[in-house]
Amino acid sequence: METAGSQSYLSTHTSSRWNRGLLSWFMSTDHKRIGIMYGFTMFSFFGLAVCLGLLIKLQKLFPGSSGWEIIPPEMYGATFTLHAVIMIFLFIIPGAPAVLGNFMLPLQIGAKDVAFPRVNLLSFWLYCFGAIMAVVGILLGAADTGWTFTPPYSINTRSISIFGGDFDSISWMLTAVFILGWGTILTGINFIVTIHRMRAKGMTLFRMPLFTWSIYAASWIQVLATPVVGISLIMIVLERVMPIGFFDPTKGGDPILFQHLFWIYSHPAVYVMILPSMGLVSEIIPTNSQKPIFGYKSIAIASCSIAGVGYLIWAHHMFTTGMSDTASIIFSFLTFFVAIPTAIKVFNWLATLYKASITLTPGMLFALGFIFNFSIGGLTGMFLGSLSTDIHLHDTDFIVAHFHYTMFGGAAFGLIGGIYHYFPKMFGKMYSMKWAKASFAFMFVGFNSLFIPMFVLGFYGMPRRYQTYPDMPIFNHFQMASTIGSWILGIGVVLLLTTWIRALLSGEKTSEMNPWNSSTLEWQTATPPTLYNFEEEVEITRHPYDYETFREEVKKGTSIGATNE
Amino acid sequence: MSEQALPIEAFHHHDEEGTRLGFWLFLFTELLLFGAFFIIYSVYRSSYLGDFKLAAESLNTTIGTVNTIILLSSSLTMVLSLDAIKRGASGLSKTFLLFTIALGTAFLVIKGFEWAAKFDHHLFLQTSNGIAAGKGSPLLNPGAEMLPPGQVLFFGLYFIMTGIHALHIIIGAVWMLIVYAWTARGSINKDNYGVLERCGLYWHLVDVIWIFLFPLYYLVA
Amino acid sequence: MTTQEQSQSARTPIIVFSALIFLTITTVLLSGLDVGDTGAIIVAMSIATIKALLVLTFFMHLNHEPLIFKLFVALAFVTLLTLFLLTFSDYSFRGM
Amino acid sequence: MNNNPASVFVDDVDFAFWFIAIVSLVFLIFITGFIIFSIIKYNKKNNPVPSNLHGHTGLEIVWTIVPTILVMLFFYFGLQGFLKMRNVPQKALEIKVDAGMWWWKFTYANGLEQNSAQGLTVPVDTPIFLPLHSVDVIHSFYVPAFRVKMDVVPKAAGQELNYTWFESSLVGDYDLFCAEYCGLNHAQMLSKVHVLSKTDYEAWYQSALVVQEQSQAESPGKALLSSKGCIACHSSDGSKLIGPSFKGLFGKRELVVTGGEEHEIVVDEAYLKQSIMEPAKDIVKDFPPIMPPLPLTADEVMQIIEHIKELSE
Ligand code: HEA
Ligand code: HEA
Ligand code: CUA
Ligand SMILES: [Cu+2]
Repeated sequence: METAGSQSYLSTHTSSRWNRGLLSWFMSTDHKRIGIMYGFTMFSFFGLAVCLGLLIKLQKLFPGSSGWEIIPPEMYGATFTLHAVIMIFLFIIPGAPAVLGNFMLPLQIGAKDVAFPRVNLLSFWLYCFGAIMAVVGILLGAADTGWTFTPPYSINTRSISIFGGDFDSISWMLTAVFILGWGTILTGINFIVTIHRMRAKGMTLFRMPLFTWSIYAASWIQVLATPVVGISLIMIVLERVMPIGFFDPTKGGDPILFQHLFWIYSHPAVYVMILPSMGLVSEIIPTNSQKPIFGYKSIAIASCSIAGVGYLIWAHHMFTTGMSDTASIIFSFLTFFVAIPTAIKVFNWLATLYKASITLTPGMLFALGFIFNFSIGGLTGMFLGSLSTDIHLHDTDFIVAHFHYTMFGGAAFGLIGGIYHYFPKMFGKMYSMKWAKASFAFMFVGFNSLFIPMFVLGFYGMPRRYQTYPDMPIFNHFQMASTIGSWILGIGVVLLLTTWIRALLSGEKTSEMNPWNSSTLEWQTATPPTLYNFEEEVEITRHPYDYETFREEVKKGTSIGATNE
Repeated sequence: MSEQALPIEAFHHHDEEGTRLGFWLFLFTELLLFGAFFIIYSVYRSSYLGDFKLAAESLNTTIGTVNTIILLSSSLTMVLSLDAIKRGASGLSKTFLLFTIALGTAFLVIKGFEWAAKFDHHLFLQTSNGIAAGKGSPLLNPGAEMLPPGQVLFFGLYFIMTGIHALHIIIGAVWMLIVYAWTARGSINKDNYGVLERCGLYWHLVDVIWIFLFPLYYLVA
Repeated sequence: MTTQEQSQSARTPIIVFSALIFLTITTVLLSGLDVGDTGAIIVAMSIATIKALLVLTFFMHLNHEPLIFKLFVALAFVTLLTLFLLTFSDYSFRGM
Repeated sequence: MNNNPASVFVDDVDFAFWFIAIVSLVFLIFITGFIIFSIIKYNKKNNPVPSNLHGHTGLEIVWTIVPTILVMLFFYFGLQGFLKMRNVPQKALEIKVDAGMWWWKFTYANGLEQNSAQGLTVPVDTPIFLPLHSVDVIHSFYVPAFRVKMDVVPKAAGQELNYTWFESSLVGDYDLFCAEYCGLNHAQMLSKVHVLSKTDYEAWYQSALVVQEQSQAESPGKALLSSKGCIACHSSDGSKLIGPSFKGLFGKRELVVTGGEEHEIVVDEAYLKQSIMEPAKDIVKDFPPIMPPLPLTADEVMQIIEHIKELSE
């Protein structure tokens, strides 16, 4: 038997009792295995939710008068609720931190694992448990509150049980989200402690790679914001089963208060989605430009200030709810301050490209696609932060387009790019470049043609969450364009998943340690990494993106670069 | 983390300070969880000031004060227990733990009587007569005598907040029993008292939350 | 730990405890005074805050912890305070 | 911008919108252009040796300050329109708006009531003040052409209602949507705003009241069905909407579900009464259990039952 020190995490990585088969995964406390397990479960759910998105778009092909129905009205609410709950709580919030954060964060800072490996495994179990509970719950009872759970609708409505009898699917869904919340809280705690306590020698805070910085900022949001929404959701459950009415006006409550509590979490949560993806972009771009990232410190600080300001602007989702005008004005004003650190990041990425030596790897394509899509998503956020325009655009397809641009075009593109970037390191296998690039082309074109028409629809007043809509040429034409876009995007998603599956099953084996010639620490260990990540204690002596020194080190043989240069 | 121990459990942590840091982070989530309740409480207090004051009058300040003192004392015994184990006096540490558990239980018992009295006066369930769970409209049971909504909210919040607080006390007490057993077994000792320390932190946080609950429900009437 | 430190650490909790009890009784007594509604809230909450600080500093040993612990605790409380203030930017100005 | 905007808010909102749009477009074009330029000019082939730039403080300052100034302009222009929307002119004409699942009701000063199908009729060039009241869940009053939107939030007793206002200077018919998800028929909760010239409006206002009073006198039950919004879900001609049709209902045998158990009943007065007051109790098979309880007096319930009886003769 090999010594444990040199074992690959793929051979065994678990307590001695469970070292075989699936259990060796489900009982493993190894951060790398946990990351990969998250990846598989998350992308399975993503596949399901993506199909629901396709169904929604098909339904929107037909205005009310056409008589065609893909999704009957009583199922439409449940469809977009399931779509959104999966996409948000099961896919994009755990997203990059759970998959790549788990896998790469300890590697990036030279640690052997996260601070609390068993808690990490517990997070994963909570995730699985909550996920199954949510999906089954919504499916069985067609819960239809939307992902915002707005009372009093969510208190009064009784879901229509598919199999007859009483089934309180909304309470199930709420409880499931509560459980999922604890999963992410524990992950957040784990990462914060790991970053503070387990950095290798010489790895000062400002020598940490930017992905680690972004995870750090996102983790704080998870720790400090999630409990607020958790308890609010539980209160809705209590209101459904007990005669209290914190948010029910017939019992003296104020439904707007729930919206405050909900967005106190859910607005910062959008930065949980986007920050790690921004971090991934900040890794991919310097690597494929072969030069230091421009303005390292300001990007790191911008990550933290986005997280900080992100706390202060939640009520920009509530300009039309009739909260006080003073609050509207304050929140609108503060909202714009989040654009500034974001702008700083965007311009720093662009400046990194200047006088670079660019290779268009699939990871790089997705990173550049991210910049484009996210700029559109973020800039349309400006229309929504501005008071009078938000009054018009609120709850229309404009919002729907805005958040798909930020979440799909932004966060998910970043995550996909990150997976392309780290795929060879994680699995020791290489995907087909041709397929990967084709998947980007279809996804990029499809995505934009799917959601650009929805901005126009929104401007012309098409409300969201409509199963059908009045028969008007402007609506019909743009819905049609958008639906056709969804098919192109669909092909892209299919290509994407098949590229990965093909690579896993029959991809070319590689043990090359640093295929993209990256200067950060995670590439300086075996492919795939061994059980303890690093065979020897590592010591960091330079800035993570100092490519000049890196090239010298490669020449001297103290660092490992790409072998096929 | 310099040791080259092979089984993966081996480097599961001797980093006491890191573990403590993580535990503090966990405590923050508890703090914000109750924070959400405090926000709800303040909002409704500001819009139903009169009702809140009336309702608060039915709570017994003496009982509240006694319970506060009990909880503070239990915090003291907890500190002393930790102090004792640090000095190697595990017998003394166990005694103080028992005191803490006893005080926690006393708190719960008193709270229980207080709750029971409130139930007897139907301060909570009065509004529920005949209303289907959560879906009701007052129109459906016009006969029922209704408390004004502000008072219903007050008691709703009172029961939920003190209820969740009590749940924390129960969890703390169970945890202390486990700690007691481990101390008896010797696995918590002079050199390894992290579990006791964290249990103490948790207990004190529950105390801190009560420090705010107490004036809000019993005093500012 | 030296012996002297030990005896000190056994004495501090009792002093702190006495202070806590004293503050509890004070706040109960003060609640009888008529200082208006906001006055009452301010008095009660200030005393509660002092008590909480005592527990945090001495019972929870924040005074012996490294700086980072104190920063974290401050961050958590500042966050909570911000949530309060911003929520009340709505509720204090309703119907104006 | 328009010579004759549909409402007084259109110019402000559209100005803010296009201002942000143009600034955004400039940035987007610059960003995209720069990316494409870099890919071509600085790709590995054309520029094999990368430079070693770490940062530039001057640039950092520029791209902190320029966006700050721009976003403050965004804020300012948005605020302008918003302040107008929130300040109702003194002499506005008040029309009460009620919303419920899934109907609108507009009540005028003289007691005239209009339902979703009839729509909200208003005079041109007159500020209209709309207090918004919901009987069940949150809805949202949205007239895209006017750039007007405000949630219709159910309020606890004693709390102030939400409100909005508008003034239209263009005669015509405009779509009115419910913009907040409110369940099954959210997408059907539509109505129209009819903007009439002042003289047309006066004429309509008088005659509509007469028509309403006549129909009320003829059949108070029927008028109630329309004013309480029942007809949004129950037809009177036998066609199936969300709920059972009233036609031929009285005396009919129905299969109902009570707490999961199916059983057959005959529709009589007691059953109808219960179905109106406690809609969740017995649900006719194959219909969704979604009817909200409505605030009706005992008299009103009797009038409705009378009308249902008439429809079954
Ligand atoms: C990943 C997710 C994500 C991200 C990152 C964002 C980012 C932002 N969002 Fe978005 N948002 C959502 C997800 C996200 N959002 C979701 C899910 C909803 C709807 C929820 C629901 O109702 O279901 C929503 C809704 C939403 C609303 C409420 C709309 C309504 O319902 O009425 C608002 C209002 O202000 C808003 C604003 C913003 C702003 C200002 C940003 C900013 O962070 C954007 C900052 C970025 C940029 C500004 C672009 C980059 C910068 C440049 C290119 C430089 C040049 C820039 C300038 C000169 C300004 N968002
Ligand atoms: C990360 C988050 C995320 C992602 C990735 C997506 C992805 C998609 N979403 Fe989603 N969406 C949300 C989050 C997300 N959504 C949220 C939060 C809401 C709000 C819900 C609410 O209001 O509560 C929402 C709501 C929402 C709506 C609004 C519903 C309404 O208001 O009525 C629509 C409508 O167009 C939509 C469409 C889509 C589409 C077409 C995709 C596309 O990405 C899907 C692309 C995939 C395909 C098109 C299918 C792939 C095809 C196959 C696997 C099979 C093979 C098929 C072919 C070859 C054609 N979504
Ligand atoms: Cu009413 Cu949507
Ligand atoms: Cu937001």
